[in-house]
Amino acid sequence: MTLERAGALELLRRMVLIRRFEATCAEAYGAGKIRGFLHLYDGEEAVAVGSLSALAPEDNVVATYREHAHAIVRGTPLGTILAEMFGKATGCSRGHGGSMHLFDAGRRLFGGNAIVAAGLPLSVGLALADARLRRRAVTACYFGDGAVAEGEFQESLNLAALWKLPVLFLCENNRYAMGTALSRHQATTDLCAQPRAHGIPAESVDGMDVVLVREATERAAAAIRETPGPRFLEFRTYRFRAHSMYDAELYRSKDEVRDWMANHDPIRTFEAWLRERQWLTDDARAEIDASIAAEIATALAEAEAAPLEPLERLTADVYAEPTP
Amino acid sequence: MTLERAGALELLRRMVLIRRFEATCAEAYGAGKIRGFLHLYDGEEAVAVGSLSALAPEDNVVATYREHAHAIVRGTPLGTILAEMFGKATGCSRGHGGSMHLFDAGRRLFGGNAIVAAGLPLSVGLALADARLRRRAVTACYFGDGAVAEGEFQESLNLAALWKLPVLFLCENNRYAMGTALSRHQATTDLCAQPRAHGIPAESVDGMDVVLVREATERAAAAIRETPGPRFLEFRTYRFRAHSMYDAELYRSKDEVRDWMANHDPIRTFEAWLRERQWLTDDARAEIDASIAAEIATALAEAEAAPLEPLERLTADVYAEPTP
Amino acid sequence: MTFREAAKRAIRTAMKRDSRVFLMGEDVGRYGGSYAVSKGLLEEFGPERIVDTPLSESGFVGAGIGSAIGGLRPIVEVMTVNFSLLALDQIVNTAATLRHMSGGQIGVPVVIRMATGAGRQLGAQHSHSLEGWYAHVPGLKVLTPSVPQDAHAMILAALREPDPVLIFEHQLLYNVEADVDEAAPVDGVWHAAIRRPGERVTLIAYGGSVGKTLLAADALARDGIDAEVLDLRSLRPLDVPAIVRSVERTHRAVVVDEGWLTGSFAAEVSARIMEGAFYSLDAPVARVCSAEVPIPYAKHLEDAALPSAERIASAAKGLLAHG
Amino acid sequence: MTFREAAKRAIRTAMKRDSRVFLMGEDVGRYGGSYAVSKGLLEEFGPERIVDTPLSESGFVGAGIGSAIGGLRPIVEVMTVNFSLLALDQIVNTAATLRHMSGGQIGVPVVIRMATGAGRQLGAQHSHSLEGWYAHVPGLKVLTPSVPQDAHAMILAALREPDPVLIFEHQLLYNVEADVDEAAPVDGVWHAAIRRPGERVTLIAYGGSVGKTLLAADALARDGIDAEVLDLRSLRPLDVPAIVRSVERTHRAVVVDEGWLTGSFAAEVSARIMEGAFYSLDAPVARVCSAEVPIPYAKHLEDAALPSAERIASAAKGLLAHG
Ligand SMILES: Cc1ncc(C[n+]2csc(CCOP(=O)(O)OP(=O)(O)O)c2C)c(N)n1
Ligand SMILES: Cc1ncc(C[n+]2csc(CCOP(=O)(O)OP(=O)(O)O)c2C)c(N)n1
Ligand SMILES: [Mg+2]
Ligand SMILES: [Mg+2]
Repeated sequence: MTLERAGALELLRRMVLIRRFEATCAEAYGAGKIRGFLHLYDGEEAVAVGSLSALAPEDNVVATYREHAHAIVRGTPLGTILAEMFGKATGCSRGHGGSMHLFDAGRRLFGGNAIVAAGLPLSVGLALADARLRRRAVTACYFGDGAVAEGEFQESLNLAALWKLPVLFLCENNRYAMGTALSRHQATTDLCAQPRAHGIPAESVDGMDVVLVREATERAAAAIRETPGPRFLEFRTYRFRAHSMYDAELYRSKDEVRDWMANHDPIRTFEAWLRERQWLTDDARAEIDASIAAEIATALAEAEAAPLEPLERLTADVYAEPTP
Repeated sequence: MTLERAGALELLRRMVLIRRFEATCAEAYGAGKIRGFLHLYDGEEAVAVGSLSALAPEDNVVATYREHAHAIVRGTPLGTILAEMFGKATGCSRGHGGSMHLFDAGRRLFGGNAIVAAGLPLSVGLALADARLRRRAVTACYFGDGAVAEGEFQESLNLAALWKLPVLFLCENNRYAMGTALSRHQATTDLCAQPRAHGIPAESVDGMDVVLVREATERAAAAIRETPGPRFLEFRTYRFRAHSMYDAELYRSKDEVRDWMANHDPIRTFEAWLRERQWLTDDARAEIDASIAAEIATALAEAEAAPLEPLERLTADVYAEPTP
Repeated sequence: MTFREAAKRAIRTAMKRDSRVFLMGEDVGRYGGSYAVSKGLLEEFGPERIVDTPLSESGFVGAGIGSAIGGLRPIVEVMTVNFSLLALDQIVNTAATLRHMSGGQIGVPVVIRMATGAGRQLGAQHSHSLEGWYAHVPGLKVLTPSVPQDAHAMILAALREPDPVLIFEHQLLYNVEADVDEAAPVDGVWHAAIRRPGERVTLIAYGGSVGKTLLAADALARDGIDAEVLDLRSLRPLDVPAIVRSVERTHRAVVVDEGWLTGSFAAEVSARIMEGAFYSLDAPVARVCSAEVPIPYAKHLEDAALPSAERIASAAKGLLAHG
Repeated sequence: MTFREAAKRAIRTAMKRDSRVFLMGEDVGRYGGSYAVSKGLLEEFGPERIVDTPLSESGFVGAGIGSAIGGLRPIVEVMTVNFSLLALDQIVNTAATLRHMSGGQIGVPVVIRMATGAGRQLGAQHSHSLEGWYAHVPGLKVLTPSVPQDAHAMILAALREPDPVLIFEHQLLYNVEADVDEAAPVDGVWHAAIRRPGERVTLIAYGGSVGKTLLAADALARDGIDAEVLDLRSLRPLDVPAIVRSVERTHRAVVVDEGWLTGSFAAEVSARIMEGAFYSLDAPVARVCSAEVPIPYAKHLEDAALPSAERIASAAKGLLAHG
């Protein structure tokens, strides 16, 4: 689909929303309202926004612990995402999961997974079900560069390729696995090499450019729907913030981070692209900011006001029902 | 090293010894003297003989459960191998391990491993120790084609390549993992593709030709000693017998097996090669058979006569010593 | 019919009844199953429903889990419990957690079968009895058939569950023969069964140890001691009321478990008796478990390491000597 | 000093003493260790001895094991017990078995450290307490420090062992402060320690639960109940004589364990008391464990799921109400 102005502005809006949402989370974390691990997506917005906006509602999404953006783009109400992190009963996982475990079965978001690479076999299985049940869905499987070193990565590539399953492997390569730079955890830093060794078509994409991300995803998803079999996209991106709220960032220089923020910010890049085409005015930009601020304020209020899960439900969702 | 007549005859002798030894094991299994799982090496003799004869005593060897040949070529006394399978105290693992767990620390044979692919990380570690302790040893790590599908395969390739460790990965590709043909368990049947994706030099070798196996191993080991970093060799071979003693071989045709035995027997191929060079006479061949028969008879007698591990030692080797 | 045949028939019945049911695992198809449970099923159902997998335990168990979420009803065969360690993360961190962690939105109706246990001289790496570990994990259910009837019923019962169920089939049971009523109701498998009623001592076992325990009860009977044999059948949920009821009658218990003593599931059973029937006990609960050694290959050593009818009977006699 | 600092100093001391000792694991180097235990060590010892690994738990734990066989003295840090499931095969099937399976020829002097436990709202996949599983496995030794002194001593003691030792550091302990005598002898870590002597009931705990248990004892003291607190320290070998001695004096015991109740290590302790001190018991041994639920994120739910000083004290009072 060619990108029209309205669609393009919606992409921008989502990226800005994610950026603001993450700032809100960071604040709430500082205030002690969010606890546990919190992994923010600043800098990587073009990846989730570009790729997920190229998918269909019947497609499956499997994400990592850095998945607020994926839930947002998928359409999970902001208030329920915040409520989840506040540990409230109205949270999208009833407060059981927290930041790393956002679920939304209705929107086919299958988490939020805190075990690196564990979502890959799961994705293979979701795709297997679609293939057997003759559904044309694609399973979008997100994972970081760090996951590439896990054995499950290879096992999943091989299974998906061997069985020609509709898995779209989407690597969010932000150049670091926690504090370990790609070249210090991968012998080969070309992340397309391994999928190709399994016969999987693979492409590297500038993950700071939402338009390119969207186009590449559209192409790959269309190809999968046409000819069964997995595809692999590497999105080259960068994480602007610390790995999580506990990270002193000893492993990279302030200059490096500043350079990325100054020269490769996906939001600013896309704004420039829009302005070049005269698709974005200052007014429209201000309007986006204002509506997002309002949206987040409402979500915050909802989440704050929401009730806690009653203690009687402590073990309620462990099994669907007792055994006979 | 160029292959002289004496060395060449020794290669033949070892291959024949292995073939006869495996036949002896099969008989002993039939007689109930060996129990548990028994995996025989018939058809693959050129792989162990050719590759291990190219290594040095200080090199480490890590093998699979199909490892009688490796122990034999390494020099573990036949009688202690048989005694091991008979469950005797004089067995090379005191009867604790059986056929799948032949150990010989003095000859740097680190097992015999019954978990597919589990020897790969171990090999990386042995090589790491050699690298750190500035020893020039190579770690020869044997595994089957089936192991290539396990995540530990990729993890180990990456670690060895990343850290430039002296691991020689030796894939015994006999085209089947139990009953699953290579093309039904690997999306890409070119087994060099994955190591190459990790930047590891990889080569496929006719594993039915002991001379080629030996040469390729010599080259690879020399290269590793010269320039630190792993290498990968795929030996294309074939298993003449069933996977283990329980296998009805439903997954391959009798014709296929017959063809391999008739036209690709590594022993017959090598005999022809020797005779072409006038290095092998009928007398010499008969002499080999006779001496092997005697050697095996002696080993059998030793193993039969050997005592059982006393029951008081049941838990003796669990720890080296009690905690303080 | 044999235990093996009973398991196969249950799989076949389930696959005929529901087209979403399929079997996947290493060598379940062309090879016919490493314990021949699935022999012939590939021919009957084709390769879309009898799926041979590569050696990728984490990968294909995870794929089974994903396919269950996606709407299929997989029976995943992990060849043996020994290899299930490679898939443990998927089972513990994904299958067991998803329903709760998603606030009840996502269930994982996967059935995972595997062979367990020692006794075939397969050595330390192929002789584990780790079903007790799985029974520790909330979100999982764990069944351990001891007879062909249960081999059959448990597969059908497991497939009715909306949550993950693991079935541990002791490798020495596959050739055991007994009558099987394929039409019998299957709900009972979640409850412990009295395999032999008795009055003086309760012998508690499950899976592959039930047979030995019945032999021990026979030996005790010859010595005039009337032992009850309770087969736990389900380790999770554990039928604590049945355990307590029996011990309240007999006042003595021996728990048999092929796991190593320390940290065995038998410890859990002992602790439950402590908590639920302490005041009924005339003697401390005894455990007969495996010796604390990687299971050795040599027959005499393996035999010495594992629970035996003799050790069970003598533990029972030890209790009767007290109090 | 803090527990964290104590662990770091032990590593530093060991590395200075023996050039074969090195530390490997995810983010132990540049990042400074995910719990900052190794912060600064990369600068001090360089990248050959403070080795950052890729995310390959099975691979690098197996490599650690191999390097131990090859003559090094590795300290492998698995970031948390949660991820150790991915390395379990290497630990259970290789590290634990090799000495026995090789007939005593090959030892594996590897030390594997990992963080364990819940209490930080990290959710179901990051809150496991699975040290009890490791304590089930012959061939392994398992240590669980509860105080800075032990965080220090256990690392040094583990490095003296010719066999694999696992050390489980509860993630809530790293900031705990106490005096540490770095020159003190370390052999004692293999024995249980009475952290608080008492007469009326024995409260048994280990690792991260010891602190709560001492608080419970304080609360009980305020109610006039003099409780003994026994810190197991080593789960394998388990100091059964110390447990029995204490219970023989107090006649009552509560076992505290952050694992889920069913199949908890607390079950093993209860069973040992059953077997060794049954006739001394005035009441059944009680267990205070985690609720049978994947540990939830929300604070009130997580708190409700885990053992607390209140639940421990009330279990003890329950016992004193009896007999
Ligand atoms: C199996 C496993 N090992 C270790 C961790 C701890 N951990 C959490 S995130 C992370 C880094 C992952 O990096 P990457 O995959 O690149 O994702 P990113 O955080 O950069 O988005 C690590 C090591 C984990 N969660 N799971
Ligand atoms: C992790 C693991 N999974 C499954 C098995 C069961 N198994 C034993 S051998 C084997 C086939 C291995 O094939 P391959 O690696 O090609 O070696 P080959 O037997 O052909 O020499 C299987 C599936 C095992 N031992 N370990
Ligand atoms: Mg990353
Ligand atoms: Mg093979």
